[in-house]
Amino acid sequence: MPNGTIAAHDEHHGQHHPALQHHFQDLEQQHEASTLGMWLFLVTEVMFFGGLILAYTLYRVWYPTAWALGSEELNIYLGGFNTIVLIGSSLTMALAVRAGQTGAQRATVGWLLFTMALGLTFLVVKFFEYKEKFERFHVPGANFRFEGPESPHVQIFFSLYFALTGVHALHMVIGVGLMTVITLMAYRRRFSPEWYTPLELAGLYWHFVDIVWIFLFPLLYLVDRSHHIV
Amino acid sequence: METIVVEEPTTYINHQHTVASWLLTYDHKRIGILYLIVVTFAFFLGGLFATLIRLELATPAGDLFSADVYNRMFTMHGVTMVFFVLVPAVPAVLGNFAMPLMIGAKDVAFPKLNLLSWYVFTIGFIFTVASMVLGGVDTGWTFYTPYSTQGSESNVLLTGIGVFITGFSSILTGVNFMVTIHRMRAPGMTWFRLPLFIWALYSTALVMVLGTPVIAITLLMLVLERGLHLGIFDPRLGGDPVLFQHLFWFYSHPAVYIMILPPMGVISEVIACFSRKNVFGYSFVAFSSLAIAVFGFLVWAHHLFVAGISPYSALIFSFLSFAVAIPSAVKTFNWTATLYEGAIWWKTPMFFVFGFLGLFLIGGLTGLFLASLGLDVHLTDTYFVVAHFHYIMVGGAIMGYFAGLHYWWPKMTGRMYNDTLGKFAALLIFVGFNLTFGPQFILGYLGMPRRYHVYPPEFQVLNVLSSAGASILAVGYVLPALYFLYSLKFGAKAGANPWKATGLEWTTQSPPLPENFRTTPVVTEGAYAYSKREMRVA
Amino acid sequence: MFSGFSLFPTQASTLAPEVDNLYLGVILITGFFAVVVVVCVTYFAIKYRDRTGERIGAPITGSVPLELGWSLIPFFIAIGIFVWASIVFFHIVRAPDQTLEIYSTGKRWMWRFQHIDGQREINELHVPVGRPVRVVFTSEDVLHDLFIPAFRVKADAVPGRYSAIWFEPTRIGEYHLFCAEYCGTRHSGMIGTVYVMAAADYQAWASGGGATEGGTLAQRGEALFTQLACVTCHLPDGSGRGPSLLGLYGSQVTLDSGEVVTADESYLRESILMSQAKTVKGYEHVMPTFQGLVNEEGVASLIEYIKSLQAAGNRVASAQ
Amino acid sequence: MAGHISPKSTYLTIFGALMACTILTVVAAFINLGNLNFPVALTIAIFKATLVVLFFMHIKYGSSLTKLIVGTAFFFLGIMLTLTLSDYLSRGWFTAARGSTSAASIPSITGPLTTGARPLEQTPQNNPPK
Repeated sequence: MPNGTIAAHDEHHGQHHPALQHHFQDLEQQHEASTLGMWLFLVTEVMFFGGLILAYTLYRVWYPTAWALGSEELNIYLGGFNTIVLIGSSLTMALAVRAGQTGAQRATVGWLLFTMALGLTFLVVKFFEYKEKFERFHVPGANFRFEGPESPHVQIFFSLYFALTGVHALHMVIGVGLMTVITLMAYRRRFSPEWYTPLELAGLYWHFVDIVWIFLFPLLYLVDRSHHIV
Repeated sequence: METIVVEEPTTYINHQHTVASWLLTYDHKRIGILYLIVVTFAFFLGGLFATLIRLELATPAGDLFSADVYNRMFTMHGVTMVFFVLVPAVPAVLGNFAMPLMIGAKDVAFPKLNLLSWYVFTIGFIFTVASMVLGGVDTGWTFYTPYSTQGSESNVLLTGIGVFITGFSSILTGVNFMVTIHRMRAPGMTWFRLPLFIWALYSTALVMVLGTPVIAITLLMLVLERGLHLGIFDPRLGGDPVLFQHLFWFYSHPAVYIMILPPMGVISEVIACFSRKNVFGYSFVAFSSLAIAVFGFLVWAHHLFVAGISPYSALIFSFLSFAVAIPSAVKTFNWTATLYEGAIWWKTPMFFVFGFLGLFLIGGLTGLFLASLGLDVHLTDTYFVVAHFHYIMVGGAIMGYFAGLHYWWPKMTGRMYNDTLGKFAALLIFVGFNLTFGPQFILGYLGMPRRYHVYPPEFQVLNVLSSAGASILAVGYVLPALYFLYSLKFGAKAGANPWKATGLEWTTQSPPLPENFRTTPVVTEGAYAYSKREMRVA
Repeated sequence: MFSGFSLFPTQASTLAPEVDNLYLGVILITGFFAVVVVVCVTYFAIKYRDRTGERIGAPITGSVPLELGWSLIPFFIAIGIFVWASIVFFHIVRAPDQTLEIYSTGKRWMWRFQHIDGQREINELHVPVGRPVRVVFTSEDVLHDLFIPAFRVKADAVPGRYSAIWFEPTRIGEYHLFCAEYCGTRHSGMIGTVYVMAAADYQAWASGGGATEGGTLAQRGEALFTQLACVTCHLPDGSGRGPSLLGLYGSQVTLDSGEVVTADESYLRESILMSQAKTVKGYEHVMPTFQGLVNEEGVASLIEYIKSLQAAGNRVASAQ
Repeated sequence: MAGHISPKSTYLTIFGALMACTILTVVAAFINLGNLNFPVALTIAIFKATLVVLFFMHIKYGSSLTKLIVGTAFFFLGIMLTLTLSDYLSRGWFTAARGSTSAASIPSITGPLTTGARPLEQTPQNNPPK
């Protein structure tokens, strides 16, 4: 190709931002690439949960009674509490990103710690919910017990309950781990209004995990509370 | 050639020498080579299984292996070839090496992620190989439930986890490529100046990003059901085994396009270069890649026509399957038209393209038989299907991979291989391939089911032909390995542009600099501007 | 070894010629395109060969009319094939009325068949020539697939529900029967033989020599119906705790969810084995599940018994 | 770096709306709406998710490419759900033809033993091995 080879961006950038990687032209390009990558990753997450949601939808259509019965066994107070906790953590996360944008370093660290605390609260509550399921033999497998009709179908409900909430909880654990790193970076003043990409990406991830729960709560806990099926 | 002692120029290969400099590299070119090594190993491993399968099937009785061993052979052949050869071959090896060069970037957008995805891929492969060493797996590469969750006594868990892990490599590569193509193009490299290989890679990356997570979650459910007795597909609880097939094929059918789209892109590159022409109907070829990627997601249940799905749903999927044939046909016609009034230079890569055209044509057209509902009932799960997908995935994808490997080998290594041997290998593969898989179409229509260890004696003639062809094919595949290795040491030095091709990757030295280009290139014209070349020369 | 060599399998059912015609038709259409492309590629490759590698091809970039032509023409041809193939498909999946029904169960690694008259066989299937036969089958363990190449029919056996194939044999003889869905170690041993017999021979075979021990399938079902005490709730006049089963088969049933379903074999099977799944409107959830108490053959006999409980006049009317 | 900075009040408003929706969805679940309970719950969840995506995740101020990507995700998720359900929901439509007769009740065994125009050949072909 007779393309001109003009040095578009080379040694004339006297001073590079320390976060700028060599293969990018400038921070703008680097930031755009990173956020685009994160959004694409979230697309894969949507499809990942989508497979489970498909199984959920199918069996809910097939076995409405079992779904109503299984859902009745879940603790609506704990589920509701966790919903509030998680939405709250989304708020604190958004505020952490905002603090990062405005360069308020102490506020960033504070909001991030708050977010982590809420995330851990969620996980602790989830742990007690799981514990209760084990004690009542609501865990699918040879020891599964369900007093009432449609025990096999209720077992499918609980299989999906554990798959959905388990994969979600795993995302929470990863999120808390991620947050630890980000908090440490914020604490070391690595972010500035010019560059806070990791903070923003962590925020996107956290909000996504929140969105998953926004769906899981009504899908699992609120199937038939008005008792029109059973 | 006279020997002039020149200082070796700095290249991505010789600027650092330690093993660590390879295993910890962020350079897309080196990562491409790393993939090449693992994929080649997997290819010969899968090929070994294939050879043993064909050896067993030379006689109707099961006299070479026990049924158990045979079942493990074809499963491991399928798993290795699909997940560790076909899916990564062109995108991860050639795409990684050539794509940033072709768009004028210094690297992919996320070099660390790129290395990570190679490690993830390799770890997944190690898991899978471990499961083979520990006795193998016998579910078929499709892992259909309930056999995989309840029936099989083989290492389903280990293999399932291996493939699950490998899926993340695909996801990361897909994300990386999409971002790179969006954000890292050189100044002036507009979408419609992109080489068609880039369009194909972009479409592939789209499929990887949208499809792979679904196989990941499906395999996770499978592993949880087998390991922890969750019951999502368990018919004893009222679960539906067909749901697994829906989820499995929602990825695995588009995965066929992960395998075939990048080789299609390679074909466009090579055919333009060795015809010295524009690809006929550039934008149609470009958009047909995207169309295939999107339509590819609408047709998965054509694998399920006899599996117990609703006949009305089958009707929808059959129609959509016919629709996806159109963009593939458009590509084939455009490639043929590209040859018209070209200046066709008969070099090895072009021979592989001729082979691709012939084999992909048969593979694509026999796909119409299987999309036809009335025929599929008889043909599905027979050797007709086996022949069809081998024509697409080996005749098409591997031929395209070899075309690309022969095309970019001088760029990757800086050395030329023996052209005569290369053409001979292409010919051997073409002949051996047709002899191996051609008879299987007839076998399939006669009703020989696939995955049969022993078979009725009236099928023997065609099976013997097939096995004979396989031995020719094996020679054809070993030959390039030999002359490639030979060329590394003894091959003639390739200049920057041995094929006199257009494209940014040919403007830099061979092998390229660690940072690809000394200065960022600026693009002023479309790909394949061969017709403007005379003016430049003059 | 060459004696059995042929390019086409025997045509032994009414469906076979239909499928074969479609096959030949698609071969002709696709063959035409294949020849066009191969001839063009070969011709161009030779005619425009440049041994130097120095020349430049003609500056042709494309042609929209050509593109439209070779997109739309194949598209319409594809639609043609689609319509033709779909018509054949519905002939394959939609059985005619008044078929001779045979129940079958796939189990690793054998096929068991039960005839209505009580005959049972393994890996062998006897059917009369010239009569539409419908095989209703399921699997006891993993996926299987009943495939009879000479009849051009095939369907997966899915545990937990019924599949069916139908065919009308046209040629007396012995044909292969294969399992076509991979099912484990001896998958390739899960094969059998279909014997197509003259109608009189079939009738003699079906009612022959003591093999019908235990009576016809419906009679066995009736015995099981009494033995499992189904009879205490499902009273014929509908006054029991369960609905009457008289004339149930093939009727529309309203469930307590308000959904209306057709009482076909799969519905009956599910109602026996997972009794709580679909309860008829107006009845309590009191029926126990019979999962584990009755095997697939028993279920088949119960279904056949329920089918025989049609109102007497009904049956005669539909037979005429 | 040109990121959009929303005022704190926006975030607090959105949080309030999300909380209100959470309460609404719980309340709605306890009211018997018949078959509408599920769609109502789903609608509220989609609304909440939209709020999070638009404001917390800044899509409202994002590039059209990002919007396209988010749209693509849900488009393909929709394809997966609808096309799969096209199978499950239409399975019940197809009921096989009815009627079963035993061999003993074959209406006529004296009629011509042919089907269509094809004469019967008595020579068995394609015999499997014995």
